[in-house]
Amino acid sequence: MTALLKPSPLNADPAGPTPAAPAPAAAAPLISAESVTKRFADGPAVLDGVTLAIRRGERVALLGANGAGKSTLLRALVGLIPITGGAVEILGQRFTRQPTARQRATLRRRLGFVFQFHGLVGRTSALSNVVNGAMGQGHGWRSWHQSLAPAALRDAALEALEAVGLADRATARADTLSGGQSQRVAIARAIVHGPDLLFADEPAASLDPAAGLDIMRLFTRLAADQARTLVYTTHDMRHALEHADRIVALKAGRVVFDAAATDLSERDLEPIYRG
Amino acid sequence: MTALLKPSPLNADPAGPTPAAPAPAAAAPLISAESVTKRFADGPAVLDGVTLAIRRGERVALLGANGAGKSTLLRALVGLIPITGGAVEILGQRFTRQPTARQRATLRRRLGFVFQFHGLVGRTSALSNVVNGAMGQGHGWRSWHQSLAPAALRDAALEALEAVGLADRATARADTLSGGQSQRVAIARAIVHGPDLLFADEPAASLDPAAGLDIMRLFTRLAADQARTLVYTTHDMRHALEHADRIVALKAGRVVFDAAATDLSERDLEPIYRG
Amino acid sequence: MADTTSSRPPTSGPAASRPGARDIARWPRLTPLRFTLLVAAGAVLLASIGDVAPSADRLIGAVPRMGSLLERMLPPETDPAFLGRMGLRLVETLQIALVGTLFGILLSFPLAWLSAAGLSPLGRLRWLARGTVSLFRTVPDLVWALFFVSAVGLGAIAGTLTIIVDTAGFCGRFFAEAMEDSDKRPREALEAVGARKLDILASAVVPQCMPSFVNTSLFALELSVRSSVVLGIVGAGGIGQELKSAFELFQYPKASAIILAIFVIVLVMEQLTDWLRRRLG
Amino acid sequence: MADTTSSRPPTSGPAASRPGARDIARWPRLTPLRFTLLVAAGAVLLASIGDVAPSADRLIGAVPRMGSLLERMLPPETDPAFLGRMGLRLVETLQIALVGTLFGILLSFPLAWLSAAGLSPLGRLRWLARGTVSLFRTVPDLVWALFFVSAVGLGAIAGTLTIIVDTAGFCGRFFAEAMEDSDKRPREALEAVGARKLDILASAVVPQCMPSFVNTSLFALELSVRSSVVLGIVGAGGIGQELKSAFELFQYPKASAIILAIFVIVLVMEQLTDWLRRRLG
Amino acid sequence: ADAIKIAVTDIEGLEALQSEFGPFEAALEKSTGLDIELFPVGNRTAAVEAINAGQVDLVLTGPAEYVVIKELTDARIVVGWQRPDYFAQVVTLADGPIRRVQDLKGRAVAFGSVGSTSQHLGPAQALTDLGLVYGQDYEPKIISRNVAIEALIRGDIAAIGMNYSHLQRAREAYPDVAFTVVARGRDLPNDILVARADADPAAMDKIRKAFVENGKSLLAAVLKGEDNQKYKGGFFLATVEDGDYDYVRSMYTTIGVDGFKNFVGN
Ligand SMILES: Nc1ncnc2c1ncn2[C@@H]1O[C@H](COP(=O)(O)OP(=O)(O)OP(=O)(O)O)[C@@H](O)[C@H]1O
Ligand SMILES: Nc1ncnc2c1ncn2[C@@H]1O[C@H](COP(=O)(O)OP(=O)(O)OP(=O)(O)O)[C@@H](O)[C@H]1O
Ligand SMILES: [Mg+2]
Ligand SMILES: [Mg+2]
Repeated sequence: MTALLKPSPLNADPAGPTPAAPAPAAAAPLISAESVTKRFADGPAVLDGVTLAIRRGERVALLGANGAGKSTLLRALVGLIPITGGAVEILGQRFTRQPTARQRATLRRRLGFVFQFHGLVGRTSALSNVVNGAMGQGHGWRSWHQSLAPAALRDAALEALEAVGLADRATARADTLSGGQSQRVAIARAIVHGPDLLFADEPAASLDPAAGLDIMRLFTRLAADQARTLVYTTHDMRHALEHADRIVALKAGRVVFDAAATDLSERDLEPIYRG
Repeated sequence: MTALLKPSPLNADPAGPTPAAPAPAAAAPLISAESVTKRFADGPAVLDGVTLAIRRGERVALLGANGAGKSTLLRALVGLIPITGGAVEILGQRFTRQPTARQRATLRRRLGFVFQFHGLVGRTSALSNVVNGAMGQGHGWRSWHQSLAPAALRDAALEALEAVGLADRATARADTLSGGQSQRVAIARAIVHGPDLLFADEPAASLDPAAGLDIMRLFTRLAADQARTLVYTTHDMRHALEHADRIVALKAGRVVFDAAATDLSERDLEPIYRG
Repeated sequence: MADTTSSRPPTSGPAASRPGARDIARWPRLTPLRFTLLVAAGAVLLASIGDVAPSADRLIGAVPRMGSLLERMLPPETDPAFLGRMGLRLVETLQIALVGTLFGILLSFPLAWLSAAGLSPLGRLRWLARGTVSLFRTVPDLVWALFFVSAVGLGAIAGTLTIIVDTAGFCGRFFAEAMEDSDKRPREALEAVGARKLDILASAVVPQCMPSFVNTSLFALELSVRSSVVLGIVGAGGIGQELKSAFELFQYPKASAIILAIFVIVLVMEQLTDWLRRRLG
Repeated sequence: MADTTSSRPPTSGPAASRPGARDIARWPRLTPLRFTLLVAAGAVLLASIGDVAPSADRLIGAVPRMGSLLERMLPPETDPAFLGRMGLRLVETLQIALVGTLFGILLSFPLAWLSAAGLSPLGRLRWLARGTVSLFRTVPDLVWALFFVSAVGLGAIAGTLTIIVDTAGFCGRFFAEAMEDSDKRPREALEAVGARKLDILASAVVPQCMPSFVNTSLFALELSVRSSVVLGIVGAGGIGQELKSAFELFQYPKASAIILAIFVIVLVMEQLTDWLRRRLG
Repeated sequence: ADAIKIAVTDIEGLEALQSEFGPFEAALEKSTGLDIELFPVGNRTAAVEAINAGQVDLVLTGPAEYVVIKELTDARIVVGWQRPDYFAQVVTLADGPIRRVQDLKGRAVAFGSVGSTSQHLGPAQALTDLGLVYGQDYEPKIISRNVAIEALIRGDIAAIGMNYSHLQRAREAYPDVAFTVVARGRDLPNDILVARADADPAAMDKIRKAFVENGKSLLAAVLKGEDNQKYKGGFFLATVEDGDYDYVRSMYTTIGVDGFKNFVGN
């Protein structure tokens, strides 16, 4: 599980936007959302004026009841769904409705995203799914399938699978994996290219307690040793309290809580889930 | 949330196999598995001689690391996948490889099942999905869609959605629901017909803490007031320790732990997840 | 939610006690426009059915007449010389169909991608690709045959080209449909890490669509073999021409022998489709 | 897992340090049998291509000849009397196609269900349903037309019946494929609570397959409109007959006008398909 | 009484019907006093089956089809439909290598449609009459007329069998191509209106009478469309006999088809 803590070989391009050393301190936040609003069709506002600033190297836990808008917020921040109002600046790219194609390409190169429903390609192997995670890195067709991948990428993928403890199921078809195994493949896919920013939507939901803790520790090391920024949602208080720097809570699409994690207790978070 | 604790109107048929009062005590167990073995194709044994007996009215929490075989065991017990060895007797139906069509029909009428990946029909409404849960109850085409359902069934479905706290999203298309909302629909679908036996595969995985607790309480009431039997898997220690009567743990397809939940602590369970 | 029905008069029945039960429409709301459209569509359909659908009593009493036709077709011709020639034609046809379908599939794959909603790199211009595929289908075989014969002359090559166009017109549409209908979640997951459209196609869409591609492709091959006209019109012979002549010269037993042979081929291809699809899971 | 490579000699390169990296085959293992089959298939294909595929130099120099052909077809005939008659034939054709396709779809739906692997209530006997669908396709239109003509006489009814059979042969296969390829998880979820096969079909399969059904059905309708032979064979007129006689009499401008009209209809149907599929999401 | 059903198979007649269905049908109804229904049928096999199954009363068809119908069912001639200049030709390019029929030896000759009188049987017979043996001296190919002309221009085939009006049409469609005729058959027997054996004799008589007596006005109805001028100068003949078609029977023998015994069910 150590290799991922070195700068990924796939990401070592010196001209690239990922200097191994932390960026000049106190720079502009890595992500800032300004009164972001989102409604689907003519439904109610799912995000309702969300304002947020996340700095490089932070680990932010995003809490909220079911349906509070966590997944929607993560999607909106990276431009996977167009926002209805407000503006987002992320990894230096600023957009209002949706990022332009160029902005998308630039920002997503540096991004990892773990989806709540995993979003694995069922008919290919776990390893191929992980290899696919490096698609933004300019490998072209060589990131389509594990059998096409250059050795370095394959190794990185295997390494990522090892990091999530699933190297022994690398060749299994993704749709034969158990819930937790599938979740791990999704995580491995999101970290294989050493992203600067990792969005993870309930990355530990299907994991057993030990595996969940491993993932939290992995996240911590990514943040500490390499100033990678982490934003994850979770319903596990302990994962938020013990492994995040900051806790942001949503309630019905509004930010109702934004504080450092230290010195908070479960009690302080309970109101988030109350009627 | 109270109505579900009465015998479901859909299940009140006096000739039916569900007397409201508990069955004669100390009868044969409701579920008994005898050295059940399962391997997929020529892979390793995923279940490896699982022997188990569950009595009427018990709440059993099934624990185990990711990939231990929990989901496979639940599927095998109801005959959704053929078992490779051993025998199962469930709700009075005994089978070795797979139940016969007749056995299936008899046992599944009395069954509810929450799947780990929910298994909702994405293009129909949450309510229709719940209505579908009553398909084994002889409604014929009237359980195909909410618009066809008889009033009693529709009401039962709405009631089930209320019980899981999702009545306000009843008409939303299932594929627009959030992770936790989708999970709740799956639970509502499994309880709408008042099953004698409820299998739930990580029913609280995507739920927020308050909702998870609600579901656990719902389960407890189902078991206590109506002698419904509950078997659920979970990765949440507290859900197992505080809300189950008995804890069974699997490790690499074998039962490694089978004890009453009282007087156990998290510490006792930790070895389950260790290498 | 709890209050939405509070201002309404109380209603009886089991649903009345639970607010919300009455709020959920059983059917989509019937606006005047929808109603008008529905009635209009119904009227057109009924009128058409009245005009052209068979009435029950005409169908009764038809059975013996159909039986006599069948009698004249059976037993199929078994003259060895004829069977030999037929076998030869079948092999010829299969060869041309195989090559034509293969190239047709290769051509329709990019066309399908370019015309698939949500996947096409062309954006709004994807209708250009769709239009091309539609044009391939609309222009009759005979016209394609004219073009190709005047381009490359009579014979198998013109037949192959015609089959290529036919296949592209068919597969282009069904491939696109399969691509569009593929699960959106893996696509989104790859999009999120900066995959290009082509990457998403190759990694998230194609693996999912393989069973459907197999089905469509083997159907296209079957179609090419069955297509009784194409090869005949360009003078490339083929089993279709043989079948047509048999009919025009009223040699029904020969015709039924040919149909049987094609049926066997179709069944074999069905088995192949089944087997391939099972392998792909 | 950690030990699987320990007995092998150490290899250099970045993968060597991580056991397992070398264990993962890049490609499926090449058994002798597979190799032989692969080589054989390749040889057959190459031979066929050599026989029938067009060579590049034959295609060059063909362009001017094709241009002259196009010139003869353009501009399309615009004589109002002709256009009026064509419009009439088009409406006729559309009517018959509509009814025939509708009944064909109604017929193919149960056939598709009965023949879909994993969904059919017939179990192993599902090949009977599949065989029926294949037979519908294999028996040529002409033969169906002969049957129906001798059963119900010449005219629109025989045409409708032929289109019904055509549609069933086509939709029966593609509906079955869509059903088979639908997501297995909702199916399993309903199976677990005792749903019968028909319930699973209605609730878990059909909603998922709707977009695909729409596509296939509207394609079948398009096919029925385009099909240039069926209606003519049974004396039901139709635009196909009109097109055929235009060609036989070398009235190319008329033919191109008809083709254009059909193309417009096809495009409209494409739009309709698109719209319906978008509405279904 | 039920309507009298008439199937029309011949392509030129068919086009006439399609463009001018109404006037002709009305004229026929008027002069016979019968209820008439016309079906333009694009395929001769279907027409034969229709009359065989008793589903139509009359078929307006060409000589080749008549011979088949006659052999299968005991159909009766009602009236001949004479078409002026109805003969088969073997057409080639005026500036091509074919100058005489003998030049066709060893070459490919295209025929438009299997079993068609003027496109297959007629031209093949013409060549036979001039000393070329079908299938031996030249290679017969069945290729649709449209395609065949393209192939002729390219030089893939040496000649095409077609009838006189086809050639006129082709000349219109290909104004820059010079066609020439190297062989011409004798005038073909007439198109013919045949009745199935058990058709109502009274009605058949009426129809025959109408064609003979009101031939001019019926023809005028057909000729209403400017496209149908090819029928100009035609006559309806009540004197046609089965023997007139022996020439066609010999044509079938020429292309190697000896009767239609199979068809009758043994
Ligand atoms: N495509 C959509 N169309 C309509 N409504 C949607 C759509 N996607 C999400 N929603 C609604 O938006 C709300 C927020 O959804 P979201 O998935 O962001 O919740 P969440 O906070 O992630 O919840 P969970 O903890 O259950 O995952 C929910 O009520 C959901 O039903
Ligand atoms: N269809 C299948 N084919 C092959 N292997 C399978 C299949 N289904 C499950 N497995 C394997 O069987 C093992 C047990 O899977 P199962 O889903 O039962 O685990 P689980 O205990 O439910 O884990 P989790 O907590 O992650 O849900 C896993 O290693 C999984 O990869
Ligand atoms: Mg979520
Ligand atoms: Mg599981």
